Amino acid sequence: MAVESRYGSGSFGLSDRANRIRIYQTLVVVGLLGTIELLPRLGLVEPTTLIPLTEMLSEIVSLTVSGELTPHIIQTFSAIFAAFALGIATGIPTGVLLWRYDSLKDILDPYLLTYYAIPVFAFYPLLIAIFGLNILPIITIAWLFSVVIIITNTASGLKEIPDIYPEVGRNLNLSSAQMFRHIYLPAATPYVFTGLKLGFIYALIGTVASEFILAENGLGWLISFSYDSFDVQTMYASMLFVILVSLVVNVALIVIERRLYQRART
Amino acid sequence: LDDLEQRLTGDGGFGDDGTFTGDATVTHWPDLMYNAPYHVALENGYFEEEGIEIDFVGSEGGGTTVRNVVDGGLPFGEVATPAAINAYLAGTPIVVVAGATRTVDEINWVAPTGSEIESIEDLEGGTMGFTSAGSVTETTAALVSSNVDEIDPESVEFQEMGGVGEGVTAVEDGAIDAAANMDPIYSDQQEEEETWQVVFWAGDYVDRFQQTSIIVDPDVVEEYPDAVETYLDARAQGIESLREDPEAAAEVFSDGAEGFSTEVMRDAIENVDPDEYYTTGEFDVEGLQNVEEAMYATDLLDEDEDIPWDEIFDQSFLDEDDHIDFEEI
Amino acid sequence: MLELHNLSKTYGLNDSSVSTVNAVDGIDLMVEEGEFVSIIGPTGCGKSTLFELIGALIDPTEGEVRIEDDPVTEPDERIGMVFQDTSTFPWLSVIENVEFGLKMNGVPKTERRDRAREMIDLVGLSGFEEASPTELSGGMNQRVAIARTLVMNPDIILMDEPFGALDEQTRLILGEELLRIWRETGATILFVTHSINEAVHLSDRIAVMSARPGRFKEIVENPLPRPRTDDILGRDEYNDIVNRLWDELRAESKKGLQQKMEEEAQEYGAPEGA
Amino acid sequence: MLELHNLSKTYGLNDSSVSTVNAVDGIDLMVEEGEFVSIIGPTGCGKSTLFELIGALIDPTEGEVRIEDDPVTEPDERIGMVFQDTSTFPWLSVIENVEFGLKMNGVPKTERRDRAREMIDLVGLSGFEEASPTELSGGMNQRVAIARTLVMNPDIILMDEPFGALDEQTRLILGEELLRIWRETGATILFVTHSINEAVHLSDRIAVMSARPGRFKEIVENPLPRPRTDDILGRDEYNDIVNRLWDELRAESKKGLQQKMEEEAQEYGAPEGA
Amino acid sequence: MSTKSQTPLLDDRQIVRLGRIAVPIVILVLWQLGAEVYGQFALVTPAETLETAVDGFQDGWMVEDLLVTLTTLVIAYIIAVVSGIWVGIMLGLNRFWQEVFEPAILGTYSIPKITLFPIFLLIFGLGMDSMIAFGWFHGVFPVLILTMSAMATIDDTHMNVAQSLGLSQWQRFKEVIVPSILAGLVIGLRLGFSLTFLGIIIGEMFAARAGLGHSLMLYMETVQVDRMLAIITVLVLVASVINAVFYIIETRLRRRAGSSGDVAAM
Ligand SMILES: Nc1ncnc2c1ncn2[C@@H]1O[C@H](COP(=O)(O)OP(=O)(O)OP(=O)(O)O)[C@@H](O)[C@H]1O
Ligand SMILES: Nc1ncnc2c1ncn2[C@@H]1O[C@H](COP(=O)(O)OP(=O)(O)OP(=O)(O)O)[C@@H](O)[C@H]1O
Ligand SMILES: [Mg+2]
Ligand SMILES: [Mg+2]
Repeated sequence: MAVESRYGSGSFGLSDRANRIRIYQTLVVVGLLGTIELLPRLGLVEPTTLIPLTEMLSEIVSLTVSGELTPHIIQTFSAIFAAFALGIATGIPTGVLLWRYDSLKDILDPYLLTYYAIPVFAFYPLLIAIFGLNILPIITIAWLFSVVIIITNTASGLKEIPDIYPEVGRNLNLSSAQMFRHIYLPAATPYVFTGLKLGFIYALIGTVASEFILAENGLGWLISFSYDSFDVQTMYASMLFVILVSLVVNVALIVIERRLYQRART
Repeated sequence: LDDLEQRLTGDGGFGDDGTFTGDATVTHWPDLMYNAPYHVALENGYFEEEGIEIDFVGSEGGGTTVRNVVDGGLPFGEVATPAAINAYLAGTPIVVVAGATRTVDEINWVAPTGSEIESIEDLEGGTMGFTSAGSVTETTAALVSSNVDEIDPESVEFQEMGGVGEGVTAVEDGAIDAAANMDPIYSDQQEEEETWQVVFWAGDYVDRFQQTSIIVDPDVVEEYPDAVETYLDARAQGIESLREDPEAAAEVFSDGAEGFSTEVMRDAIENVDPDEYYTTGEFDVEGLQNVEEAMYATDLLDEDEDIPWDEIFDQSFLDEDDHIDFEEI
Repeated sequence: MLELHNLSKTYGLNDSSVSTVNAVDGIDLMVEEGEFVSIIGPTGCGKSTLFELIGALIDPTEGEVRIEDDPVTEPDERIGMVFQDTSTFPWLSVIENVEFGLKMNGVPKTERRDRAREMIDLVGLSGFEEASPTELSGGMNQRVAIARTLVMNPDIILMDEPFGALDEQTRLILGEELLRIWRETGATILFVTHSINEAVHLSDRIAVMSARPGRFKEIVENPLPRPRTDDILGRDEYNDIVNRLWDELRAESKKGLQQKMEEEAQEYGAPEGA
Repeated sequence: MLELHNLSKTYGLNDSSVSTVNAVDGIDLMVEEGEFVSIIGPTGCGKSTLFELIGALIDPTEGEVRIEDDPVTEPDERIGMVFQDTSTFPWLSVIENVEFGLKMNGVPKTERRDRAREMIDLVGLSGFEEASPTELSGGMNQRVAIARTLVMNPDIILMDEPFGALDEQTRLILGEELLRIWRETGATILFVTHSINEAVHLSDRIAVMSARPGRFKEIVENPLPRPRTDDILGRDEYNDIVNRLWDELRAESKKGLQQKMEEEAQEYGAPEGA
Repeated sequence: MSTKSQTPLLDDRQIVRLGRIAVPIVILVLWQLGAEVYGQFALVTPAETLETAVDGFQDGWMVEDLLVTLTTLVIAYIIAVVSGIWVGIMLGLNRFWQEVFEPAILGTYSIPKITLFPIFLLIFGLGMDSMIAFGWFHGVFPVLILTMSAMATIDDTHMNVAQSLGLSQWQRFKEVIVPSILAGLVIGLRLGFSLTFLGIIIGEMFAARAGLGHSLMLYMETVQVDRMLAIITVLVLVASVINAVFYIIETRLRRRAGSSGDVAAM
């Protein structure tokens, strides 16, 4: 622990420090955005390489108004949410299994660890052969991307629960259902949530990335298609759109996560 | 221009009298039919004779190849004609200096051997798969359906499959009635056993189609016109050699390509008829007309948009006799 | 009345090929209603095991536990437990923690709120009802845990080193509060501690456990009168009983420490001369 | 001789507009060579801060530290420190931990091995040389930390609640060993503890610190003769001094606890009636 | 905690060992079945794949691509590791700047980075430079983030010990900081490797002149399923072997350092 964190609390006027941090953070962001705006404006880079930020934004607006973005947004987010829902439905039970059965976890551990080194995108043609050219192959890839992080976080989240909590439950003679609902579940929630957070981000990355390389529609495809067809405006607009969406989602998830951890911190 | 030299210093550079060292790209290098002349020219030393030391780098089809030429700093590329036009219209600095292939004779639609779908008539009310949006199989399908008399094209459903492999798997499973295929993939799949029966060849309904053309960096056109000359020359020699001795060309092609045997390449070359398929540079009026029509049909061009042929195409590297009048298109 | 008859526990009997640990061996004890009994003993002698047996969290290898002559075979609501480690649920607020057991037993909301508030008051935490345990110090958390146990109105409370993690002064202050609460509720308390002072300060009787296997080496009556104010510290009876307990414990503690070092040495792989 | 002159520390002076904490205020002390001085005081009164000042880990706001009349302004090899928390390096074996300081000072391998072995022997850990600290109990880890300090041959050893995390019996046993080591090495020892018994058991003098800002409220001479065997516990002088220290400390402890609860309450956001 | 049967036929260790062997066998069996069901244009059998892979090494077509990819990987990874550790330590040493930059770093980490690939192409051109830059961009974040968070786990007391023993800056770095953060660092290095690898493969699949990802796309297009699977197999093998090495190092370190701080694995 760094010195501040040991004594980190309201009584040492952290709010002032927090303000300074916020000021610097703003400066960093403004500097970055300003650079993107000014480089093409001042003619320091070609307009075919980079367009000013404001143009990207107005392009986003016009793409949205004209409805051009809509089908891609629907496509991409259907895939993300479907994959994520599938990830939760399969990942959490599997995580619970791994937690209940130590040997199963020991068996799978090394495989789970190397899992993310596998280029799952390469299975796309196979998935098309299986499911046909529709949204399912993308959902499958995004699911493959997100499920394992959900599994491992669920398993380790449950494992992290201090023995003492179930013991309190046993002293109160709780039924197994009560035990799960009122002890294991809330105790593991913050850790499991971290898994879900990452799972969602991975589903997003998996979806956009496979659209980018392989698919024929979706936001990822729109970026790569407009790149290929020299439509730099649309390319930057859709890129910025994807980035903004993932940042917003990420911030929302982090805020929820912080809350949960604050409650669980012991 | 500094930029150009800088980009080229890594890979080589241009000399006087048309000699140069560098990379170029051909769409779908090294496997598909567009590539055969280059393999032959490389193998027979036509490039070397012209003082050209060249390496070809691969790229996927469509706009990607044009992108590769521009972002890859490549002086030359053979790319899909619609993609080149499209790129130019989007403001990309390229010049189309020559035609490359002018038919779609390597493309066909197949059904499993023994199935009831034996000819285009049988597709009435059926489903036909093409590979992907904007691909040559899509544009060809559109042209075929506008030329076909045997059936009502309105009754045929067109379905995007994602690729040749996905299409043929789907047609095997019976999910669609006919799948787009193309040489040498088709000949390869036919080699060991008669897997497919051809429902129709695209060439039977589309006579000419300027599939690919050669694009060049405008700076190169400006500064090193000789290099363009020698490059086109070497390629043309490759085509002539291929036409003269398809047998030998097949062997060279199979060596250069990845994973296709000499027999397969021989069949494939035979299927496309090299005299018709390849051009030694000249453009084809009907072929370009079809390109334009296909671009309207697939929404690559808006209704009210015209192609400024004169701006995009530069015939100055072709023989006077071969020049066409763009007004005719 | 709480009775322990020949209570014994050997760990690892069921796992074939794993060496067994005889943690608790033949414990007999009778505790009167409203009595405060402390248990002291060296580390690892089986104090927590004994409590888990009494609370029926684990099954005895031999012997039995009886309350008012009923054998206790599964967790019984007449017994409440306060654990050594922080055991408040961080995902609940203070008041939710305190009313947790009531809620699980289906007590209606308003009733349980009232009872919880009363207990929070009793342990001196009024005003902190809505706080999260994570915002409170260790001592305050233990008060919450005690309130959570008290609210169930147990006849018997087992407290396993509830102040173990706190410093001596805080312990003393909380101990005094515990005595007050004990008087007000009239519960029977069994109390594990490492601190002789604490045991003497609080209890009617003090059981000294031997090093493993844990047996009662001696049960000492505490002659000090109640209420015990600060001035007991100087009295001769105080010094006598402290010294007597020290004597009992010293040998066992050395033995316990020895056992522990040996176990560690074994685990580490038999160092030569330890 | 170690002298502290008007030693003071206020935290947070440099961070503009941040509220400051006056942790240690005007400490004066003279410690003779070979003396054993304990410091007791309520939580948060500045004991650790005082030690960090003496060890020159932090700079004083005012005042100075002198050894044999030299001002000490940066960590000095004549001063060795043993910290409250486990401070052994888990990535080194026991012997590597002990010889760490020697190695950093460029002592050749064989020499430092020999000296480390000797110290490991002195703290009773022979046989555990190659063990990893993670395999050892808290008490054993503290012995390693003590050996690591002793091997540097410091004239003055500052021990900040070295046995804080251990139970009372283990503390007693380690305390006895510490006395033996102290006799053998002849070092000057400054010792922070929460336990009055421990302080009385070990020291020549005992300084009682006030609640924050930490000042020396009183420095008590310990009249008990050495060697202090178990029977001192029963003696009147023992009881007298324990009681006297208790009296001194009680008020400060309550004040310290009050301070702490206020801080917590503030953090939580001003509960109404706590 | 574990649920042990009364009279086990096999002890846990044997079950785990057998289970670990069983996992790849199960995968192979499923693969074989899949090949039979989905036909030669979607999936070829493991045996055929192996044969093609062997041929790839004898014939050389695989070797060339593998060399290109590995060279890119090694260069990108080294740059990612060096820069990630350096920045991670610098920010880890200074709480203030860490807090200023943390949101930006975590935010960038969570966006689908592939969408930014066109920018790399626009800046670095189509070639190895782009692949290296993009691989670096993928891999540097986990290294940086885990180094930074490992820095926060350095025990203050350990730093105090170092100070009281009068260690120099360099000695403190070498003897205390490095060993303290090693466990987290190695996890960062592993994740960084996986992501650099993934980034390069994705990049090559999208646009490259050569490399395994590039050929993968080529063989996808020309329906050479055997070669496609051979490449996937080689990719998985390369990733697994390197990850296995990391796994072993991590297990060792964890054993050595006790169960000190399970740094959240992503
Ligand atoms: N579940 C278990 N399985 C096997 N052995 C156990 C188990 N629980 C405790 N033990 C062993 O039984 C002995 C007694 O443990 P117990 O926790 O009851 O001691 P304790 O007196 O409470 O110790 P402390 O004072 O350290 O809390 C110890 O040697 C311990 O290692
Ligand atoms: N680096 C720091 N910055 C600001 N305040 C600090 C810092 N270190 C300590 N303090 C504050 O100074 C006061 C004294 O702290 P110190 O750690 O010296 O107390 P202590 O007597 O050792 O307490 P304990 O008995 O709990 O170990 C406390 O109020 C603490 O919060
Ligand atoms: Mg216990
Ligand atoms: Mg302290």
